[in-house]
Parts: sequence; C-alpha cells; structure tokens
Amino acid sequence: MFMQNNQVNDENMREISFAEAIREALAEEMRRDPTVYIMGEDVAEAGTPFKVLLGLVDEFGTERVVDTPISEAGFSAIGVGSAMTGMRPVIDIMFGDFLPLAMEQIVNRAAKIHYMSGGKLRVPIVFRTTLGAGRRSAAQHSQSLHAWFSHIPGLKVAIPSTPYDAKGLWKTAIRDDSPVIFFEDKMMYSLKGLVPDEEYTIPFGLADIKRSGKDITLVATSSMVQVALDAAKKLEEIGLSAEVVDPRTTWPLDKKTLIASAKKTGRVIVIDEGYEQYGVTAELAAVIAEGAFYYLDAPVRRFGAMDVPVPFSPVLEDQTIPSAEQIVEAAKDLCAV
Amino acid sequence: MFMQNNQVNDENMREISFAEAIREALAEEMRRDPTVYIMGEDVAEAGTPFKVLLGLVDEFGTERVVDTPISEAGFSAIGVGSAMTGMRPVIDIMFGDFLPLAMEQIVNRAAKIHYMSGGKLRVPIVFRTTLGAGRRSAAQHSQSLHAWFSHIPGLKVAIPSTPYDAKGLWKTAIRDDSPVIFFEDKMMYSLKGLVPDEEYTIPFGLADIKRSGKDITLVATSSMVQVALDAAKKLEEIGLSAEVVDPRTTWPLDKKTLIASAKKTGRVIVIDEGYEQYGVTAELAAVIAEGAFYYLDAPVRRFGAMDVPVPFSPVLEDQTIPSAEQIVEAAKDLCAV
Amino acid sequence: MSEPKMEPAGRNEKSFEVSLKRALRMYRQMVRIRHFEERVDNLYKTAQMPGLAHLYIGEEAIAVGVCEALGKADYISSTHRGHGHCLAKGALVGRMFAELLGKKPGYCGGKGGSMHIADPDSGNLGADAIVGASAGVATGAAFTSKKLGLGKVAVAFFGEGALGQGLLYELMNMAALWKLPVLYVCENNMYNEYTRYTETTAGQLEDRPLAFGIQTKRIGGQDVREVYRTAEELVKDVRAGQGPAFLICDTYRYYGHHVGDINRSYYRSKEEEGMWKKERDPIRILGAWLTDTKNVSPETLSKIDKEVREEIESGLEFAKNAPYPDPTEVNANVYAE
Amino acid sequence: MSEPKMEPAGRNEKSFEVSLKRALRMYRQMVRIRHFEERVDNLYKTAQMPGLAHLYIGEEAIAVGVCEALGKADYISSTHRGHGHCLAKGALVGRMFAELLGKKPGYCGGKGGSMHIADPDSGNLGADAIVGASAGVATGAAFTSKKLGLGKVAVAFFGEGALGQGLLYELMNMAALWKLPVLYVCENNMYNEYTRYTETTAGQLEDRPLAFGIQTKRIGGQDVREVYRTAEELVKDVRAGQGPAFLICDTYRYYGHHVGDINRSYYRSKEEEGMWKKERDPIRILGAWLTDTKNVSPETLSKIDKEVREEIESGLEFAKNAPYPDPTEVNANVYAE
Ligand SMILES: Cc1ncc(C[n+]2csc(CCOP(=O)(O)OP(=O)(O)O)c2C)c(N)n1
Ligand SMILES: Cc1ncc(C[n+]2csc(CCOP(=O)(O)OP(=O)(O)O)c2C)c(N)n1
Ligand SMILES: [Mg+2]
Ligand SMILES: [Mg+2]
Repeated sequence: MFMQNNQVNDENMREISFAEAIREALAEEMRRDPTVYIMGEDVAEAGTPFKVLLGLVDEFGTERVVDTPISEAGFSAIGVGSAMTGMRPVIDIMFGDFLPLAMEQIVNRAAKIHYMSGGKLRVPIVFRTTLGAGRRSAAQHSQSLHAWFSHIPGLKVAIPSTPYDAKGLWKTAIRDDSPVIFFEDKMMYSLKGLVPDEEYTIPFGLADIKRSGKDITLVATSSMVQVALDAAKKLEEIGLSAEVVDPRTTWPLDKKTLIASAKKTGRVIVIDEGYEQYGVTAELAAVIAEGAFYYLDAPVRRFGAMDVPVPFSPVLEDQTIPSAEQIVEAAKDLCAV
Repeated sequence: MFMQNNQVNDENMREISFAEAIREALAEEMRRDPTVYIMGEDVAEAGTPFKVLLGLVDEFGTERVVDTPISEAGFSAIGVGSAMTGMRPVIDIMFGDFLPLAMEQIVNRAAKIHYMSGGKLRVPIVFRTTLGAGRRSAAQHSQSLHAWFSHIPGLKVAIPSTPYDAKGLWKTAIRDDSPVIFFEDKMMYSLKGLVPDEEYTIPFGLADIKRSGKDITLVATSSMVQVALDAAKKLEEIGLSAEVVDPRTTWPLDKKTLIASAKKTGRVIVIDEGYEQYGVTAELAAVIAEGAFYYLDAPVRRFGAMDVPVPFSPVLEDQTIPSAEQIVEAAKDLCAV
Repeated sequence: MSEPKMEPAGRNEKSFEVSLKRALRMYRQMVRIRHFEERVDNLYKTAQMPGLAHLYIGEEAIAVGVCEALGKADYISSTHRGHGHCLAKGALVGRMFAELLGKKPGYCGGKGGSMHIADPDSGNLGADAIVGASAGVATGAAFTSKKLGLGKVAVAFFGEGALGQGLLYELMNMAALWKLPVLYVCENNMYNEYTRYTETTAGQLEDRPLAFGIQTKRIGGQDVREVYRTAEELVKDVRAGQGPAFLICDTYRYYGHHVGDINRSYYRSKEEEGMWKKERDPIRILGAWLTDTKNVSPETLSKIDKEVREEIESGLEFAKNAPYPDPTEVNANVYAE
Repeated sequence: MSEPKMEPAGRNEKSFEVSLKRALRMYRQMVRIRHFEERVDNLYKTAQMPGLAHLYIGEEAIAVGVCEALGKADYISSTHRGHGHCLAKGALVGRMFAELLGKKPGYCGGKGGSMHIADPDSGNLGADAIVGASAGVATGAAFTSKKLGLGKVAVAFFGEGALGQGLLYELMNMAALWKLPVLYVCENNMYNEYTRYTETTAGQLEDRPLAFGIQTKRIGGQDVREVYRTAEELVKDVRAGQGPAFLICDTYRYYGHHVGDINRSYYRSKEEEGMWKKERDPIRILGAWLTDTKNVSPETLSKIDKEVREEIESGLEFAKNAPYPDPTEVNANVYAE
C-alpha cells in the first residue's frame, strides 16, 4: 500500500482495488447526478474488456450505460454535444491508443468551445481511457499518450497512481465543468489500497508526496509511482533518502510542490511511462530546472518509455518501461554514491 | 535575409519566396521520381488555399496532383497504403488544425509499420501541413501542433524557417524512407531568401546557427526564428551578442549543437510557436538544462504560444504569440543588464 | 456522380402554401441575411474586418425555411458559412457585426469571430469551422433532448462537402439506432471550396443517409416555401420520436468560397453564376410569389428592404463604435469557473 | 437491423462447382488454419504464449475462399483476427508460431505478435489491430496498383464491426470515385466483441457500400466453394478496372472474442454456438461435398488432417526452439535505413 497524505484515519478505511475505486466513484456520481452517463464500446453488460465497469449497468440500466458501435469519433462527438446541452458524459475510449480517432473532438471541440464562445458554452465531459505497456499487446495497444492532452489548453489531465487517488480524482473529474481526460494504467486495476468510507474528492492540481525524503526527489506519475517507490526502498538500503512526488494531474500542474521538493533535495529524477522524447518528463524537468535552478546540485534526469513503438516480444517490451533498477543507478550517479 | 551556414556563394544564388522554394522542391522531386505524388483537398487547379502548389498540376497532371474529397483520415490512409507498396506520397493536410483527423493514420500506422513488421515494410510518406497564428483565423485554424508528432517514435518532423531550409529539407523529406511531418508556417509563404541554383538537400537532425553570438543563445523554430533574429538585433543595440540557433527538425534533434551553444553562452531562451505547456520548448529546455548543466549561469527560459485557444480578436490574438520585445526583456533579465 | 435534377419530381406548388404573415417574415429574414453579408463583403474589401468570412448569399432560403419550422428552444449547429443560420435562428445584427470585428459585445466577446458565432439564448450551439463537426454537436444535443425528455429537435446545417467526413456516417448510424431527434440539413451548393462536388462524391448524395434507414428528402433549396414546408414535415416526424431525418437542399453560393475568392473562373463559369442569380434567387422567387399570388405591393417589399437596411446600418454602427475586449480577457474562459 | 437470411436468395449449387484439385487444396488450407489456432488456444491456456490472440476458427472458408481467388502478387490486409488470412495467403506455420511466441524467426522478428503479422513476400501487407485500418492499407495498395499499372488486386479483410468506423465510408467514396482495384471483404461473424452487431448497425450492412455505387454481394460464408466462386467473379471485375467491390460473408467465430473470453453466456447462447458448429462448419461442409459428390474417401481427408497436424506440430517445435530476438533489437527498425 502506498503512503497517502490525504488519508483520514485507518479505522474508517477499506482496502479496495484500483478498479473498484473507479467503479465506486462512477456509481456514486451517477447516483448523485442523473445527468451523468457512460458511453462507449462494451461498457454495459461486458463492463469493458478490463471489467472495470462491471455491474454499473445493473444499477443504472442501458439508458445510462450506453453501448456503442465501434465509432470513437462519433460517440465522442455525441458526448461533446450532449455536454454542451446539459449532460455530464463519461466517454469510454477502451485503449489510449484509440484516442487519435477521437482527437479532433477532444482538441478542436471539447477543449475550445468554452473559450471560443466567450464563456457561454461549457463542455463538462470526461474521457476515460488507459495507458501503460507490459501486457504483451504490442505497438497499437500499449501507448501512454497523455502528453498530447497535457499540451492542449482547455483540457485537464488526471493520471492517478492509487485507488485512493483514483476515486477522489474521478469524483472531481465528473463534477468539473471543463473537459477532463482521465488516464488509468491498465496494469494497475488489481492494485489494492485503502479508501475512506466517507465521501471525498481530491482537487486537481495538487501533487501528493507519496514518500518523504531528503536526498533526492523522484517525481513519478501513474504506474511509475510504484516503480519510484520500489527504487526509493532500494535506495534506502544504501542510505539514500528519496522523496516520491506524484503530481496526480499533469494539468493543472502543481509546480509549487514539485519545485519545493527539488529545492529541498537538490537532485531530481522524473519518471513517466509516455515516450520520453517531447513527453511529460520534458515539461516536468523543464519546470523544475527553471524553478529550482539555484538549488540543484545535479541536472534533472528523465526516464520516459524508450523511444520506440512498443514491441511485442517480452524480451524487448520489458526494456522499454523505466525500471526501479535504472532509477536506482541514476540516483546513485546524481548523488555521487 | 537570414544568415545561412550552408550557403554556397552568392553568385549562384537566386532570391525566391518560401512558397516558391517549396514548390521548386516538390517539382524537382516529382521530376526525379515518378512514384512521388501529391494528394489532398484542392491541391490541383486551386494549388491549395495558400496557392503554394500553384502550377504543379500543369506539369504533372491530375494523376499526380490529386484532388480529394474532404476526407483527411481517408486520404491519409490511402497515402500510407500506397507508401507501403512503392509510392512516395505527399499528403496535404490544409491546416495543421486538421491533423487530429489524420492522427490515427499517422501515429498508429505510418509511425509504427516499419517497426511492427520487423523492418520489412516501409512507409516513405510526407504529411505536408501548416502551423502558426496571426491570420485572425481563430482557435480551429491557428494551431501549431508539431509537439505531438515530435513525441512519437517513428516520425520525423521538419519545421523550416527560411526558403533555403524549406527547399533543402523538403527534398530530404521526400527521399526519406520514414514518415515525415512537414510543418510550414502559413505567415511565412511570402518571405524571401536566397537559394542556390544547383541542387542541394539538407540532412535532418542538423541545426543551423542563423546568427553567431557569445552572450546568450536563442533557440528558435519556424516563424520564431525571425522573431529571435529581431530580438538579437535589438539586443545588439544594447551591447548583448545573441546567438540564434534553429534546430530545423524537432526530430531527429541536433542536441549537440544546442548544448554546445548553451555551453558557450551560458544563457538560453527557447522560443517556439506551439502551446508552451508540454510543448516543444519543454523538450529543448530540458535537453539543454541537462546537457549544459554545469555551464549555465541562469535557468533556461521558455517562450511558447500563450496557453489559451487562439482567440479571434486581433487585440487578443497578438498577445498569444511570442514577441521580440518579450525575448529582449527576458534576455536582459538573464544577462542581468 | 450525376448532377441533381433542379426540379425534383413530385414538386407540388399547392403543398408549399404558407400564410402571408409567415411569408413576409421569411422574406424579411432572407433580406436581412442578404444585406448583412453584403456589408460583410464590403467590410472585407475595404480592409475594415480582420480575417476572412464565408458568405451565405444565395442560400438564404435554407436557413430561413428550416429555422421557420423550429421553435426558439430547438437547437441548431452551424458551420464556417454560418451567418445565415445564426441570423435565421434569432441572432441580432449588431452583436453579429461586433463579433466579426472582434469587439467586446460580440456574441463570443470577440474570441470566436465569423466562424464561431454561438448564441445559446436563441438555441444556436455555435458555428464550427471543422467540416462535419456541426453534425456531431447537433446529434449530441439530440441525445440530451431524448435522455432528458426535453422534446427539442436539433438541426445540423452543413455543406455537401461534409459527406466526405467519416464522422457523418458514424453519427447517422447512432442517430438511427437510437432514434435521436436530429435533422441533418445538407446545403448542397455544388462546391467543396474550389472543386465541384461531383468530383468528390461517388453515387447519389441521398443514398448515404438512406443506407442507414434514415428518412431523406432532396429538394431545390431556392424556394423558401418549399424548404419550410418540407422541413416542417420532417421536424414533426423527428420530434414525434421517429428518429433522425435528412434534408438535402440544392443551392448555390453567389460569391466565392470566402470573401477573398474573387477569380473563380478556373472552377466555375460566370454563366453558371449568372443563371442562378437571375433565375433561382430565393428573394426574388418569394418576392414574385408575394406580389403575383398574394397581392403584396412592390412598395411593401421595398419598405421591408429599407427597414432591413437601416437595421443593418445601425447594427454596424453599433459594432464599429463598440470597444475591443480588454487585453486581459485573453486568459479568461480557458476553463469554466 | 434485421438478421440476415442464412441462405441468400439465388443460391445456386451449380455455380459453386470447383475442380477436385482446388477443393482439396482449400480443404487442406482450412484444416491448417483450424489446427493452427487450436494450438494457439492451447498455448494460451497453458500459459506458453505471451499476450492474447483472437481466433478465426469457424470463419476459415472466407480467408481460404477469397485467397484462392487471388494470385500470389495480389495484396491482402488483415485485422486483429488475422491468423487465417495470413495462412491462407501463404504464410508458413513455423514462422507464424515464432511470431506469436515473440521469437526472432517470427514474421516480424517478434516485434509484431499475433495482431501484426506481415509477410510482404506472400502479398500480405500485415494485420492491423485498429478496427477498420485494414481497409485503408488495401485501398492505398490498390491506389499504387492503379497508378503504376501493376494489375494487382488488393483485398481488405475486416469484421462487420469495422462499419462503425467512419474511415470505411471515406475510403469507399474515394475507391468508387477513382475506380481503385480493391475488394472489401466484410466477415460478418455477428459480434463486435461482446455485442451483437444488430445493436450497433442501423439498416442493412449491404446498403452501406451500395450507397457509394459499389458492386456488393452478401453470401453465407461457410461454404468455401461459394465464397471462392463469388470472390473469383468480383476479383475479375475489380481487376478489369470496374472499380471496387464489396463482399459480405455471414459467419461465426466458435471461440471467444479472444482466447481469454471464456464465459460468453451473457452475450450469446451455447445453443447458438452449438448450432453453428454442428450445422455450418466450413470444414464439414466441404468434406461432405468431397465425399458425397466427388467420391473422395474419408481416408483421404483423414490423411490430409494427419499431414496438417504434423506440419503444425513441427512448426510449433521450430518456434519453441527458436531464439528470442537479441535485446539490442529493441532499438532497430524505428526508422528505415
Ligand atoms: C475537416 C476540414 N477539412 C478541410 C477544411 C477546409 N475547408 C473549409 S470549408 C471547405 C469546403 C466545405 O465544403 P462544403 O461542406 O460543401 O461547404 P460550403 O463551403 O460549400 O458551404 C473546406 C475543405 C475544414 N474546414 N475542415
Ligand atoms: C478503433 C478500435 N476500436 C476498438 C477496438 C477494440 N476492439 C478490438 S476487436 C473489436 C471488435 C471488432 O469486431 P469486428 O470488426 O466485427 O471483428 P471481429 O472481432 O468480430 O472479427 C473491438 C471493439 C479496436 N481494436 N480498434
Ligand atoms: Mg458546398
Ligand atoms: Mg464481428
């Protein structure tokens, strides 16, 4: 289980999985607000291929958990139009790799309509999708494309790393009046963690310190938080105290917390599962290098996914994902141990 | 006229516009190689809305300059399939803002087929498109989305700033056996510059020093090169010598030249017309901050487009594009003048 | 594909009967659009307007006839060629001009411009400059109407070029499957920019919606009474829950694709343009019917013309005198508060 | 939409006459696909295969019948459910298995896996895991064939779910306009993953291509002789320059959507599955015809079965013993040299 700073107290906590946390959040919000609905391929009886939505259709019916044809652009467009007119759609894009098909709707419409209309129209929509490699699904089912959306003004991007964060961020996403792209790591659905009994939300733009430390900062997102925590444990064994910071949303970005941690430790590694080139690690590194310039004892190091299409063969694929070992090596290097 | 390091000698040079340079490159390559063809909306008789291709259909006929329906995804797909089987398509996406429609073809197919097939299939295709605001065309016709493509392994991204570079890079793009996304700033088509009479190409991944200097480095792309040169001139007046470096391709990226310039001057500003957040400036800044860490006297400063959808009203739009004045101020600040 | 028959089989003058009051109202609306746009053309040609505009002149009967069949609460979505739709649905001339000039009292506070006018108060969900996008917005609005039982109909206006976009087919499929109350209005002005639609369209336009089991009508779009009566019938069915309908109106734009498209001879003849203006002008056709069969005096029509001109001039005066948005507005409305 | 008639009107046994030699060849091919895939299922269930696979069992007559109508130089493009197409077009069992196991001698050197097998030597342009994408690849290949006068036909295989993708309509339009030599083969196995196609498809499948003026046939897909003869006729027309054709084959997948889809009762019944296996099995149907009307002895068929089993086992042995790619391969083939 991760360290979570927003924890209430252990007595009111239950251990549930990442998938269950998401399902709970959706169910609670659908109960609360009748304009919330879910739409996508095989979201209803099948509960999506990863079974995350299983059971929602039983409570809310096919009127609010809507199976679609294989038409990502089309049902995203319907989502946008319905959000403009009073609904709060959750649009399910099964794999993050299919986002390019919905890109035009997300970027030219959802992200811009509020601004283009001078604030008159709103598009309270959430695009739910996945990221992450490691499932031997090859190049078209393993991408982590969240950097694209983080680049577009008008969108918010959530990328949780624990059941607690997933639930709290999901509830915020649905209540937000702006479009949100919600990325779930598909390798994390069975990860367990504590979640309070009572209702809670987590504000966007607030990083979470998953582990405090003083020698080096590991900024990590989504599945890479676990990798960073593993690395931190290994570093502890050799006497290095690593702080692990999870931005939780890449936009809005909690620059303050990132920079503060960097100033404190003087050494930073950023880790994210998107492609490294022009990816999330670039922004995080640039923000930190600028904001903590006079405090850094070493250059900020970046670990993204290897800059190759994700290969199928396990002996190849495994190399493409940042590992705790790589981070430990880099940390030792930066700390000159 | 810009300084261009690859210049031959002035006697063999002609002054032509950015648009003419592009047209010449395409015509020369189409003459050289019968498998090269151009396809897109209104590319033939109309020569595109910006008239850049005007006249090509007269020489090469509608068989090789092919007007299409308004089907960006569809004709991009045909381009990819034809490139896999022996053609060298130039696929014209009228405005960069329409790229999201073709994204799936570019990112899941063009960028990955060579890799996924273990090197057996190749996709020698060029997507020709535009970037840049300033034409009072509002949020859906003014974006600079080159960061997205720079993020995707398997793609190359050209982004020239002079007629000389445009012509040389275009010829390289067409001859490249990998997919290339070629971005032209739509405000630059009438810009004049010298181009040699004889044939030449410019290799990808080779930055060009548009102006030498010793106090500060301005790394700039596309239209921002002109802005950087303006700023450099103004800085000269107050005694600061600015070096202007143009990467010319964002991928492959000539990290060496960028870092070398940063090491020389110790101060860097990066300028690009894409949105600033998670944009091209982030990668350039991160690469320089890491590579020249021990040489930098101040943090790397970034100027991208303002992080808002591009507004229509001139009083608003003009604020969103980085200006020479802003760069001069930042340079003075960094150099503590 | 073959050219359409201009007088569709089964045209029956009788069935286009409309009341005098309604006819006069529609006459005034068409004249308003005509004069508004002639003013826009003039503003462009005298360099008083930023950017471009796509004129609707010649097509007025469609917007007016269709909107006459709608209630105020019904939705419309529009395109780059949207002024006519906005005015017909109830927008005010002064605020339209203000938007075109990038002024603060414009419908989008100057942020949208000609291609993005939105006026939710009159049911106008906004113009969208991406071909085909209007269909998504309206289909989504129809989804809302159905889910929330609002009883509203949503109309999407788009050109025949939009049938090149795959999005339309995805939408038609879902709209038909789910019996959404949406009316697709295809304004077939025979050209996609600078290319005749027969060069971009295989088969017959009407077969596209018919393939999805959608009720489809193809009519001449120049007689506003015919447009109104046909739209009225379709709207009735759509509102009654019979599912989507599709209305194709054959029409013609008198001016260029946009105000800067002056020399058009390479894609269409002066004779063709003259024929439409002379023989198929919607204002003349309705005017003749009013004078010939309803005993309306030419003076009555002149009076309308004069009143409209005054309205246009005073609206323009208002817009010219209106302030620009405050420069700080540039950052507002990126996210909904 | 209404369910298809399983015995299409006009079915005429006579016209499905094929030579004994051809029938035996097709029989062997179907048996090969069947046994290959049963082995794949077993590899998955015994955790010997990385990732998933989508089995083609039950649909063999389509790949075999269509490929029998093609020459070796003709192109095919395939889908996530692609093993049958690859084998039918000429792929070797051993190299197929090697790819599925992520081994070096696999068709893609282990980089592609089950969903991306490409074998240009046998005219196979590769499987693609994005629904609808195969149609783009084949249409592009047909474009090449036409432009370069190669005389080749390109066949796109895809499921009925692909008709949800707007891309298909953009492609059909251009293929029809430009008379491209492409045959679209829609394998209607009645399910898009876990949803019956009637819930995702408005109107009749065949009306979609017909709307573009494309020659269209809908047949039962279980009698390989019928598939072959129908495909042969269509291929003849397509090759002769008459433009694209569209063949819909009604069929059924015996197993789950993928190998992990074991409990299927929530979306289809055991009875339905049993009925297809018992009454409409393509191998049995051809076997019965061979024994009943061609006097082929059951022993001959058993012998084929035995030979094929040996081929499969030795292919699998080869793959199991083959080496994994060298880890350094991960960086190769991102860009073409
Ligand atoms: C997706 C997309 N592609 C291309 C364009 C550029 N473009 C603007 S208008 C237009 C032609 C539209 O033709 P049509 O739909 O018939 O409408 P019309 O202009 O005739 O009213 C094109 C290609 C665009 N705006 N959007
Ligand atoms: C664009 C896209 N959306 C969704 C998916 C996920 N997916 C994989 S197969 C499939 C169903 C395909 O159905 P069909 O086209 O009928 O082919 P079948 O699997 O029945 O052979 C889906 C939705 C995908 N691969 N691509
Ligand atoms: Mg048109
Ligand atoms: Mg299917």
